[in-house]
Amino acid sequence: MIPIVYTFVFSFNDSVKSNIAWRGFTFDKWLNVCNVEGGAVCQAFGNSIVIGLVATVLATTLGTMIAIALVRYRFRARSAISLLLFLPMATPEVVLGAGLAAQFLAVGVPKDMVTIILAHTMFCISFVVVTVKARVASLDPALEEAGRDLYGSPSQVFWRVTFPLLLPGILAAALLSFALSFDDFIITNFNSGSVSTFPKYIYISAARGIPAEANVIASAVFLFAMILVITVQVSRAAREKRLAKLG
Amino acid sequence: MAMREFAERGADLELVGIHKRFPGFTAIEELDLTIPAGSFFALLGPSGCGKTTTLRLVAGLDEPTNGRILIGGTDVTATRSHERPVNTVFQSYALFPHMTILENVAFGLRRRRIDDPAGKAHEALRLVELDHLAQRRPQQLSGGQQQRVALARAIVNRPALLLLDEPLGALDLKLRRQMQLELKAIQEEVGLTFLHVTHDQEEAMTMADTVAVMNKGRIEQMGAPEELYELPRTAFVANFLGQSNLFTGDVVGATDTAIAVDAAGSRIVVPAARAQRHSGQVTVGVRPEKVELHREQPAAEADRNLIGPGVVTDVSFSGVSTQYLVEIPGAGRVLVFAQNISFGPAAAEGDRVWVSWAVEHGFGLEDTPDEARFQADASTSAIAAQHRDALVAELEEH
Amino acid sequence: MAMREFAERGADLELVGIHKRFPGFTAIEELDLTIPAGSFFALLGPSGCGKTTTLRLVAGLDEPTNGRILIGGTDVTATRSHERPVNTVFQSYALFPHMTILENVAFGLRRRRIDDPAGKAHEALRLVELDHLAQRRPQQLSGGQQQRVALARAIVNRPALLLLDEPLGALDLKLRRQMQLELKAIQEEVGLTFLHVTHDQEEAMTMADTVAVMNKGRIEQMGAPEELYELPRTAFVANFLGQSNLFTGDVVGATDTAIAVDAAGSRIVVPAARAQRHSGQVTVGVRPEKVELHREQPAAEADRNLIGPGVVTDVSFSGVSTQYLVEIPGAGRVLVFAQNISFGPAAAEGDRVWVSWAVEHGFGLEDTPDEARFQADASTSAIAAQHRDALVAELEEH
Amino acid sequence: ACQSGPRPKPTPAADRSDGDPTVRWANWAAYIDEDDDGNYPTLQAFTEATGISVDYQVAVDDNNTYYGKVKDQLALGQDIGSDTVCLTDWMVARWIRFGYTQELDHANMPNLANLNPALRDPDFDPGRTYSVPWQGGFGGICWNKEAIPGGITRVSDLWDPSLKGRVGVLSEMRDTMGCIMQDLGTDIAGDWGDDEFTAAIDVFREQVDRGQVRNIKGNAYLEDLKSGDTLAAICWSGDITVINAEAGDKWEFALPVGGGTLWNDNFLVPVGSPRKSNAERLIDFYYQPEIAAEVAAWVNYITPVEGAKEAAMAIDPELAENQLIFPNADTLEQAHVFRGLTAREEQKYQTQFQSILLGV
Amino acid sequence: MAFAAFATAEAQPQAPRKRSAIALVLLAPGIAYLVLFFLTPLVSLLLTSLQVQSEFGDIGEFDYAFNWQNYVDVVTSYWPHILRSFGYALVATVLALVISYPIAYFIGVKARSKPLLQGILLVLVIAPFFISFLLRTLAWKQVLSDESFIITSLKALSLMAPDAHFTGTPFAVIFGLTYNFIPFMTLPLYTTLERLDLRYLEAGGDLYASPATVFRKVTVPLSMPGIVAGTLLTFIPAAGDYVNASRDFLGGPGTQMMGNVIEANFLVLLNYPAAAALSIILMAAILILVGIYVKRSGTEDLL
Ligand SMILES: Nc1ncnc2c1ncn2[C@@H]1O[C@H](COP(=O)(O)OP(=O)(O)OP(=O)(O)O)[C@@H](O)[C@H]1O
Ligand SMILES: Nc1ncnc2c1ncn2[C@@H]1O[C@H](COP(=O)(O)OP(=O)(O)OP(=O)(O)O)[C@@H](O)[C@H]1O
Ligand SMILES: NCCCCNCCCN
Ligand SMILES: [Mg+2]
Ligand SMILES: [Mg+2]
Repeated sequence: MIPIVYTFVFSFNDSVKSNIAWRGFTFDKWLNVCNVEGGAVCQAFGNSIVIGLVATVLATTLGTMIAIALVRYRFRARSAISLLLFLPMATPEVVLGAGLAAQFLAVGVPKDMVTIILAHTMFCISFVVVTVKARVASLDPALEEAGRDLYGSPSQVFWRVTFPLLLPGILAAALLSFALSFDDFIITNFNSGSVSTFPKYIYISAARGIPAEANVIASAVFLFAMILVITVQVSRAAREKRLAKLG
Repeated sequence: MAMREFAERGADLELVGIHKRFPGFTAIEELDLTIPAGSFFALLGPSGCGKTTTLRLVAGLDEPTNGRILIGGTDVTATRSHERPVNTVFQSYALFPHMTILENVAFGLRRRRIDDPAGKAHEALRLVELDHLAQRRPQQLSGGQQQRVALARAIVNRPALLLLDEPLGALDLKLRRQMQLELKAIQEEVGLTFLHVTHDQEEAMTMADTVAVMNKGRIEQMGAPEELYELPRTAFVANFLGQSNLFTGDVVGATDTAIAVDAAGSRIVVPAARAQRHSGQVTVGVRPEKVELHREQPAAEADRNLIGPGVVTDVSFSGVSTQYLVEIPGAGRVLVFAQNISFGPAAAEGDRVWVSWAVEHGFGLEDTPDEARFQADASTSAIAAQHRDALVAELEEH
Repeated sequence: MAMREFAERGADLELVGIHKRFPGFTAIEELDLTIPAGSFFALLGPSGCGKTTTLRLVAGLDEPTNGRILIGGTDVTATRSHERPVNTVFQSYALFPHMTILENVAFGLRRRRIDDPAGKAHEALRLVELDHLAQRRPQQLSGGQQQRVALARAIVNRPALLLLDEPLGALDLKLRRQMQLELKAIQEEVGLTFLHVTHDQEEAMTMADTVAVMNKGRIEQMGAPEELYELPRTAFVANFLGQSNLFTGDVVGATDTAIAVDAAGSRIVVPAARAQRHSGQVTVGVRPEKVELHREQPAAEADRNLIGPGVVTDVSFSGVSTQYLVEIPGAGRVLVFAQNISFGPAAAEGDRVWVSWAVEHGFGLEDTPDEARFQADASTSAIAAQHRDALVAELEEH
Repeated sequence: ACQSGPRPKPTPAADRSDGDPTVRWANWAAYIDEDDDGNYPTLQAFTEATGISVDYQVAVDDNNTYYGKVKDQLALGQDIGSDTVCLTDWMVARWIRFGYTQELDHANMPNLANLNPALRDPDFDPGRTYSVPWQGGFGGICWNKEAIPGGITRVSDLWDPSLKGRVGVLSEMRDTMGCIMQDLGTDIAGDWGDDEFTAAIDVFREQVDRGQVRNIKGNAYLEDLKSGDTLAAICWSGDITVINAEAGDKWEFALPVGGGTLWNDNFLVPVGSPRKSNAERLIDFYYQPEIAAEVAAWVNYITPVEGAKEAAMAIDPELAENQLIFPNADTLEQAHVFRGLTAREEQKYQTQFQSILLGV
Repeated sequence: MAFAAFATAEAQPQAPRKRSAIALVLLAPGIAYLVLFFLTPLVSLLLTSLQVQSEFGDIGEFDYAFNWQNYVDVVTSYWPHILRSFGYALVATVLALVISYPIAYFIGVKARSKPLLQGILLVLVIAPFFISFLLRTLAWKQVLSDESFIITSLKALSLMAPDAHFTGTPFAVIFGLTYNFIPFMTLPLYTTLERLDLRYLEAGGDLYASPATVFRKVTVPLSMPGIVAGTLLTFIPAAGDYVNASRDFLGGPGTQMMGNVIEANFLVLLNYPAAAALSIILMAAILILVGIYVKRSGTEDLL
């Protein structure tokens, strides 16, 4: 908690360059986040968001498909595939980042947003598979059968029964992917070329003092996430209460 | 297509030479079965004997390895599940957790684009007395309520053939009896064909027109409930459908009307018409409620079998009747039920008693005596578990 | 301490003024109960009536809001669970999934450092016929097998007091009867005190020395099984323990030995000794197996109640007996059981019949008539569900 | 990481400066004039004068790590996100060898006439075809005046037990090793070899091993000084003025008795930059003596621009006397340039040096 | 929520399905992706690790070869880092486990009846996810720098030697690793503990086990899947981390880990074969350790 509070408090520091010593309270940093260094913080932040979103969509789609296949079908290469899925999780980020960087270099792919997205998607897939797999496995096949028994065609059964039931798992996987992507530094550092991301921005500016604007952004993300989670939490409690009353 | 309509009447179901093999395990050996339209057919059998498998084949959720399935005379073996005029009440209910009760019940109607699905769903819910819970979700209902929703969800489609997989298993006795009456009423009213799977023999016998007893993937015996109860053909049926006293011995005399069996010194006469085999070593039996207990040796009568004396080893009061266990040297244990019309037990533990029953109540089994052991525990479920292990091992080798 | 030893004999259990309130819901109203050492006590009641709660209090898994618990004369109200000489067979088995069957059974022995835990565990497993599965894990057993392991795990500790929470619920009829015999044998052999919770009335009646019927957190009636069955004091007991035909009317005549009730025109006589109330509006009843069916109007007899004529509306064959539902104008529906001693039904649907029973078999309830409705569905489980919702709401406000 | 053998040189990007009045400049921390609001006055002046807006990136912390970040793109001839970068001589030499820089058009840089003649023909870039000096400076020692009122005079003073765990050194091998070698009496500009280097490495390793040295960093060493984690360090001359201005007058810089290092950082235009002529205009702008003086007044580094001293006089005569900005011969005598290394030597000495950074 | 990610799939026996073309369609894109962007790089990393320096090449130029000597070289030069990485990661994992278990137990078991409290506590646990971990680490560095309030007061109270410091020490690096990975430990623990059936604990008590014995014999074994998942999710990234140990963050020259060595070789020394060889060693070592661990804890089906 301390670092979070620290980050939050220092987002109001009236600092000039590096944000180390407390120099007075100001709202300026919050009001003018994007005005320092030609908006470098905001641009990095924007990049991180875009990368996170695209990588999340890709990884969630691919991972969900794999998860369904793994649970629902039996095939020869099952254990090989399981290993292939476990390996990225067991591989330290430096190795992943360095390996992929070397590969892009060898093939002559320029490093930019695309390479970052490709890299992030890669390491998110495994996490998605694990998350969604648990959900698929706990999905009672009888429900789909009931759907078929009640005159649902295969596609109707998928969209009206299977998918809604998997949705919480898929959403959890997507959220996790986004969090992993958004906060990734090591792999990004190897594969980003000159594209800046929020963690990369912080890493680089760590060498010369992080501007308070970074604290502003981090605090804002934090507050946003907290408000979101708490709203969801409270509204769910309220809904349950309503339902309980109904009963 | 016809599917867009409610069934106006039930359809015949015909299973021809059905065989179902799972990798490493044969669940159904060879099944031939005809269920006439509009009848209430009960499939009875111990756990793991293949009841659910049979229903799944009929519903199109699994494919038979061999054999054909005809509904209303049409071969549906290759027809996919959602195109068969069949609905199932699943053993596990399988209610959609993400839909309200009403949406669950209306699901099938909507798939077939039937008019006013909500109205019809409400009507079906009223039938099972759950309309007031229409807006809840399945998780918010008790087990018994869920089961009734599952029933409503199937019935609302008025399928030509309704498959019920232990639809009342979760209900307490009281509610169970009530639902049985309602099911029966629905079936008779609409004239649908019901194929009802249960392991509750009393339920099967009170509800069905025809009962089939299944064992290890085969139908052991099939017929009207009374017929099956009165004249079981195998030890399995004799003991699965109610309880029986069985005696094994050689046929020592046979006339046109009766055979006499010597069971370790006791002579037991069985009507020839009620005995499946008339010579060699045979097993004969009688139901416990047909047996009378005597505190003094009664006079021998020609039309009664009398054995004893023996000792009462256990007396237990079960409300409606009292059950006596009599140990008779040679003949083994004999169970006697006596309806509690008067107070107090007719005999006490340790009493010396004789037992007798009218010859006309005896029956003779088809089994050869070495088959005639009913093994309670090494039942199909244990065997199935073993087979499943073998199957998993086999799969993993690939 | 004494815990290191096997109990040599059962211990008395005494509950004094027990009251258990969960936030927002009172599960046990006021419970006083003494179970003498060495007896087999059955607690019977509908779902949600507080049976499990009672056991949990005795086991020390929950604390009573008020009242004291004494085991073998010692007040254990403040003693922690693992220090009480009590073991429980949990309704949900609660077998440790990470241990083998053997380890599960030996767990309690090891905790108390009893000699040769494995040997004793094997012995207990042999008792429940599962020794061959000692090395499996709980997940690899069927429900019935798991239940037997749970039994073995408790019994092996020879606790002074054994609590059984529906220990046989998952077994099929056959196995259930067998386990009942074994449980009874174990209890008698070791002389332990058993507190057995069940909702199976037949089980309660056949096994227990004393049966208590619980309803909504109170004990409605308690006594020997026959006594309870023969002389239920409330409509709840009359209908929960078996079925009853109940008639309500005013007492129109009373002598020293009997009262006469006018039930919508039918005069029903009940022995005064068997009636709880002797004046005003009362409810009287008779068990269906005590009732006789007549196809022709029998001559009136002084010591028999006779009502009719009525019409048979349903006949159902249940194997051992046949059940007739007779609709008698004024008196309502009367249920009659007739043991199937001869073939074929004694009456058919639509037949005009009379019913009669010996005056000595009737009983009179304590309930005032407006209590005398047994509501099958608006039972405690529904009430409990409502209360739970209220509780959740209450919790969230804090 | 997989190319084998000598690689083909990448082709420079086409210049799109005309339609695109921007320029991106990657530079070290504390290396340009900056006001209290975080604005860069000379850059603002440049933009006013030329209409070219500048994206000033504080992206270089250390020559090696910066190179590590951009090398793959350079090898592919891609845009590294900067149109001009200031790097130290030896690193500039490597870029030129590998063809990672664009040839500069001197016609676009008339003010280059002001370039100090001594810097016109370095051996790695005769005639300044590919690079133009930005600032020069000294590597020396600095200390926290409050914590060490007596000050320090030589590199070995850093090894005083009272400073245990509070000493910082630079991750630039040439500065750190250069200072230590000179402390041991080696002429770093001369013809030294493995023995001399190893002797210095041994000293260095000992100090790291015994925990004397707290940290080894690039330009980020300033953060440690500011946070108080280090009290004395091997540092770069001008930086101390900058942090004194920023965080109170707490520190002091000196050339060590054994001798400091002398170096130049140079502008270059990376191959992938499409804005070479904008970069050239930027370079040219800073070759105006007044501008150079204004920068010098801030950063306190040695300016390569002739006439800046005179211009400085106009601003502040004291400035013109500052030996760190306008060193006289005596001062220059106390500092030396680290001799050039072959690729093999570079690899060998860097590996030894890094092994200490990595704590082997 | 994201924590479901760490839920371990319950082994639910499912009817095995026949092979199907659908499976192929579902698998193909994802697997192809992993082969392309994970497996191929891994193979080329392997090839790189065997390269030799070009005869007359400039810095950073190498030729393909089969030079396994690279492995010997890196192990000889960097064995302390290899040990240090695993040592730090191990200590951090154990610390994280010790800290996280009570937290997860409280949220998952004790707070079960209070959903709102449970939700809020969970949010606090995942809160760090929403502030960049670099910023958090830097914040620690600031908060615990020598001149910081905390350190100066510790020194004033003589709880810390006057010349001692925090940043740059192994303690600081392990502290950072532990702090940064606590959510990764807590969440999987929480997901298993949340589903822990309390009736097992009651059964333990009923069978004469004291609360401590119940914890040891029942709770811990039953939460094993969570423990394994949590320790893996902590240990693996911790062993490969280079941010905490970085000299710009909490580390110093004496605390550099394998990640830092790999980074230095890749980015500073331009010694790609050494970097690749180290990567392969790191990965292989982790796989072997994980394999042994998972085998011994009997949770293979987790993978
Ligand atoms: N997919 C399968 N693969 C292998 N064996 C199977 C499969 N499905 C079912 N079986 C086996 O087939 C046998 C019949 O199963 P089925 O489900 O039909 O039993 P059941 O009669 O419905 O039993 P219950 O009364 O317990 O529901 C069982 O032994 C079961 O183990
Ligand atoms: N922790 C609790 N908080 C609130 N109410 C509870 C709690 N535990 C039990 N109850 C309520 O107390 C009542 C008695 O529950 P109990 O478990 O004793 O029933 P039971 O007689 O064992 O029922 P069953 O036959 O279904 O097992 C129920 O209505 C139940 O909802
Ligand atoms: N703050 C600016 C520091 C510039 C240092 N340049 C690198 C010199 C390497 N010898
Ligand atoms: Mg079944
Ligand atoms: Mg209960």
